[in-house]
Amino acid sequence: MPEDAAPALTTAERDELRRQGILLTSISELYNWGRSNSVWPLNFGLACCAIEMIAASMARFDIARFGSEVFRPSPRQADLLIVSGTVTKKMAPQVVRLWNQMPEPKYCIAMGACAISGGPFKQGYNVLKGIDRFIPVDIYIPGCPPRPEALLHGLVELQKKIRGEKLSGPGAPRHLQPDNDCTYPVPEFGEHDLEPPRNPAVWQPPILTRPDKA
Amino acid sequence: MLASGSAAAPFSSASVRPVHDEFHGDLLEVSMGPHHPSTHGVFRMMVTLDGETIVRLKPVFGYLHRNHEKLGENTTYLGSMPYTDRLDYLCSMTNNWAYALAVEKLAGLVPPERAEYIRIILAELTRLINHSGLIGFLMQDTGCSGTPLMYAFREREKVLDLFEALSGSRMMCNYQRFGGCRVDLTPAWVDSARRLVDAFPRFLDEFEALLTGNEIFMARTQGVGRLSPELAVNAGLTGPVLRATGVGHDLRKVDAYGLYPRFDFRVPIGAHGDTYDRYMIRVLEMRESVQILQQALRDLPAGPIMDPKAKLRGLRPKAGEAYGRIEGAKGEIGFFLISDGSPNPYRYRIRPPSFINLTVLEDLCLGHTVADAVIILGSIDIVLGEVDR
Amino acid sequence: METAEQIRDRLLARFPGAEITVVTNPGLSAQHSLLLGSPHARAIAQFLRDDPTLRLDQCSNVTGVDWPEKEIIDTVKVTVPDPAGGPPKVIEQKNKRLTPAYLEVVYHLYSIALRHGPVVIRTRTGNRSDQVDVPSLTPVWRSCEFQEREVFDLFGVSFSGHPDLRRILMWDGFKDYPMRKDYVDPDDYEWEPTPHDEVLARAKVHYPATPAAPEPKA
Amino acid sequence: MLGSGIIKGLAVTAKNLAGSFHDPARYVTQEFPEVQPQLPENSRNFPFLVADDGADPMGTLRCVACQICEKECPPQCIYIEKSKDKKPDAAGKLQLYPAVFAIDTSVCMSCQICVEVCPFDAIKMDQVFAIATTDRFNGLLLNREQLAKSNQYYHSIHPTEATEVDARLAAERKAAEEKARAAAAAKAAAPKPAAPPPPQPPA
Repeated sequence: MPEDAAPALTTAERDELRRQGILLTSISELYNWGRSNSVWPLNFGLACCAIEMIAASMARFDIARFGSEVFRPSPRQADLLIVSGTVTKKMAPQVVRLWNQMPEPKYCIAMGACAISGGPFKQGYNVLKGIDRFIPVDIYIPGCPPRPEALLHGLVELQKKIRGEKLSGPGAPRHLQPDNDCTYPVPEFGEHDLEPPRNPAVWQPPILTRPDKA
Repeated sequence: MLASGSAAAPFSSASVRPVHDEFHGDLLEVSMGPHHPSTHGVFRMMVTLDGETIVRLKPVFGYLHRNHEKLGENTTYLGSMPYTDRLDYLCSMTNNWAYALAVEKLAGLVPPERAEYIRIILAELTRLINHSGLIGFLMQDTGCSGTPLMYAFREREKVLDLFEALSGSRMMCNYQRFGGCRVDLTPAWVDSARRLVDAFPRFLDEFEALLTGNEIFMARTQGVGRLSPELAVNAGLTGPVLRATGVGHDLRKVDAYGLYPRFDFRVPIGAHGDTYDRYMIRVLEMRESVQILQQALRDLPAGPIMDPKAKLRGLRPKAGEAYGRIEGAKGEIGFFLISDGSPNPYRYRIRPPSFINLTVLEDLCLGHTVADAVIILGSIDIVLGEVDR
Repeated sequence: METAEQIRDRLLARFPGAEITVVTNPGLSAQHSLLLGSPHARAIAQFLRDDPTLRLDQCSNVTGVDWPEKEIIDTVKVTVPDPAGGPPKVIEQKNKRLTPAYLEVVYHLYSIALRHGPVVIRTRTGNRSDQVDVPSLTPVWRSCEFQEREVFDLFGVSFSGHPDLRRILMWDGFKDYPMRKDYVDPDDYEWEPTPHDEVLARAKVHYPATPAAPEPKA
Repeated sequence: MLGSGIIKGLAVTAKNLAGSFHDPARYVTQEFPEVQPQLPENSRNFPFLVADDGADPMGTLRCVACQICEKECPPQCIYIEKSKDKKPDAAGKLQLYPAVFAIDTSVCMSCQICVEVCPFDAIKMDQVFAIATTDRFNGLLLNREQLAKSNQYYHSIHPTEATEVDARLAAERKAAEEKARAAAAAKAAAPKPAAPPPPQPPA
């Protein structure tokens, strides 16, 4: 079926058809449906948020309901990097390396304040001010730490994002772009800071529009 | 080859065998971590192996060095309290208490009786979830994937519900204040805590039926990672790791801080100092904690929960210094504060039990295999937030 | 347990010629400490560990403290004779002086065997730049091993006699000593949504020159 | 007997497996997105600003831009700019208001110290947690308009606490009115009109 035939129907109509026993889908929808329901995270905990991540995979919150209970110890088998906790400067090169080792398509969730921006520890000399300075982040989950439910909500948001991806054209995700090489430069330890302190291809400081405080 | 330091310090060298230079070609250096599923976070061990036997092990720290001490010197006394939650993030209540105790020593505040009872209740609940969670993780390390950890987290969620109902947050409670506690217990909370505590021995029985007599578990842990009491004391070990070697040192008895002298409980001590003893000590300690909790919930007095002298903002203790310590779930957690009379501490130092307990990791692991090193590390009970701060 | 003064007297009798001073703690906790001179520090530590009445077998906590130079203004009342021959005047004279700069290492000792403590001992470096050696107490208490490495890493105190003195928390090529009071953070706050104080000052450097933004009118 | 320990352990797991079908104590899974969790009253996540009137939240913020929370916030995630003019508050007294009030939720550590130090009961803790977003800078920096929520909302999430706060505020307001009346009486008695005192946060 051509790819854009299915979107001509509304969701309600499609639900009605499904109820009547007619499964109407497009290749991309089927493909994305399959991918979004088997997102395997990397078994990778950094700090406090990792405990909530473990809690989310335990009986009470049961991340298996979303198809993501298979925490892979090896980055080669993982689809999702949950950066769960503070990324220190000493740890940042390793995180980027793990990200580079993951095969495309891959996604990154920044879980918790520290992973997003350095959070409460952002004033520290050894704390990276957000993992998005080195690798692209798909979903940001604020909270310190986010409740397991918040992580599940983030995962649902990621699934929504995956389902919305196109298979071709300029809007296609990173891994389907022809000139994509999925490696990101790994920062080196410098004498005072990481070299370079950010990856300009991934992160640019936005322009502050607020007037300065007197 | 064995860079194990000076001659004067006692080393448990029984299981160490000398490695001569001509063997160098046979040795293999392996870097375990910082991303390794069994290192309990971002811990890294540089392991030198002869075949599968460890001949050298150097821990590498700092992958979670979040500059707690620098931040503590740049923020007010009150502002450091939520940061202490994030030290040992499984035991925020005991961290809070240790910090509050140090500041109370510095500023001369005395918490009222009810507040002391509340602190004991929360600290013992923390011990329950820490020890049960630790045993779950230890089993994960032995290869018993999932089940015990899942049972432990099932109980942990019940305690976290109590913490959330009281303090508002599951893990990062930020509950203790200098001179007391933030909010009072409601009768409904006390009732649900009592129900939980009364049901907890049943869970412990089940947990023990699952694990204690398990032959595989015994084979994996008995005699593994033996530690002598002399080395344990000299290396500054505290908590269950020290008590497993047969040294009956528990700050709840020794320092008698808070109102612990009023409570009737025993301090379990081990005989062999091996991994199995470290497991058993924790099970027994949980049973004693249940005893303390039952007494505390029974005798909880009425009254205020804050020292009337205490104020929330603008604490400026007199110049001086103080070291306050309590028996946390992992060992002696202490805070050393130097005040120069300003709103921020001049020096804010955390004495992290799991960091110092790692001093002997190499001695414990020498002569064992990599698979054993994983269990030994698990039985020491580290949390990286506290190791690296 | 003996007081700090009693311990000092006993130590002076045992180690004649050692520099031992009692540092009084003015705070409410009244945990006074003993300042040990470097030459005898390790021998004294060994004595404290093995002495049967003290038996300080556990060195619980080791930490560094940075004391940079500080200007202190002492106000002294001086009686000045009047040159005109009148009655002498009492004037307030302000004497500026600099406190010496040094790094300090503080050890908290406890006895597990005798259940007492703490005995606090301190050692000091000569200054903060080139004389940063103090004797390591790791040969006496194994628990100092990692903690002294941490003090070395974060404060730059060099422990002579330490078996494995390397950086422990920061990476090996790191050049600064971040826990010192005069440490300057690396400039990595390029953009903060809610900047304050020094963060704001540092962030401003990175703001693009915005001629388009209208000047706030007074 | 060798192996009896293992069999005993397996019996425990079997008991739990069977129990999970009928025993609610053993079947603990919460079906989160379908069933929202019942959060306890004290539960907290991020701060919000209390507005007395939900219909006009910007006009009735309790916040008077005293900036205490900005100073005390440990991770420094609050940004406040005082207004240039004054607006009457609920008691009719002229007060400053925050022209800009921003909280960076990507930094906030949910410690609720801002709530504790606020002398005006103007900032409280919200319970919303499902705020994952794909946009860091626009999605997580909450401004005044996003932060303001009505007092009714506050009552709906923290009923006990909100009732106490309302009672306390009413008492304070009454005391202030009585004081003002007394002052007015004194002023009427005194010949010289005194300048109105500047608004001070109550100690």
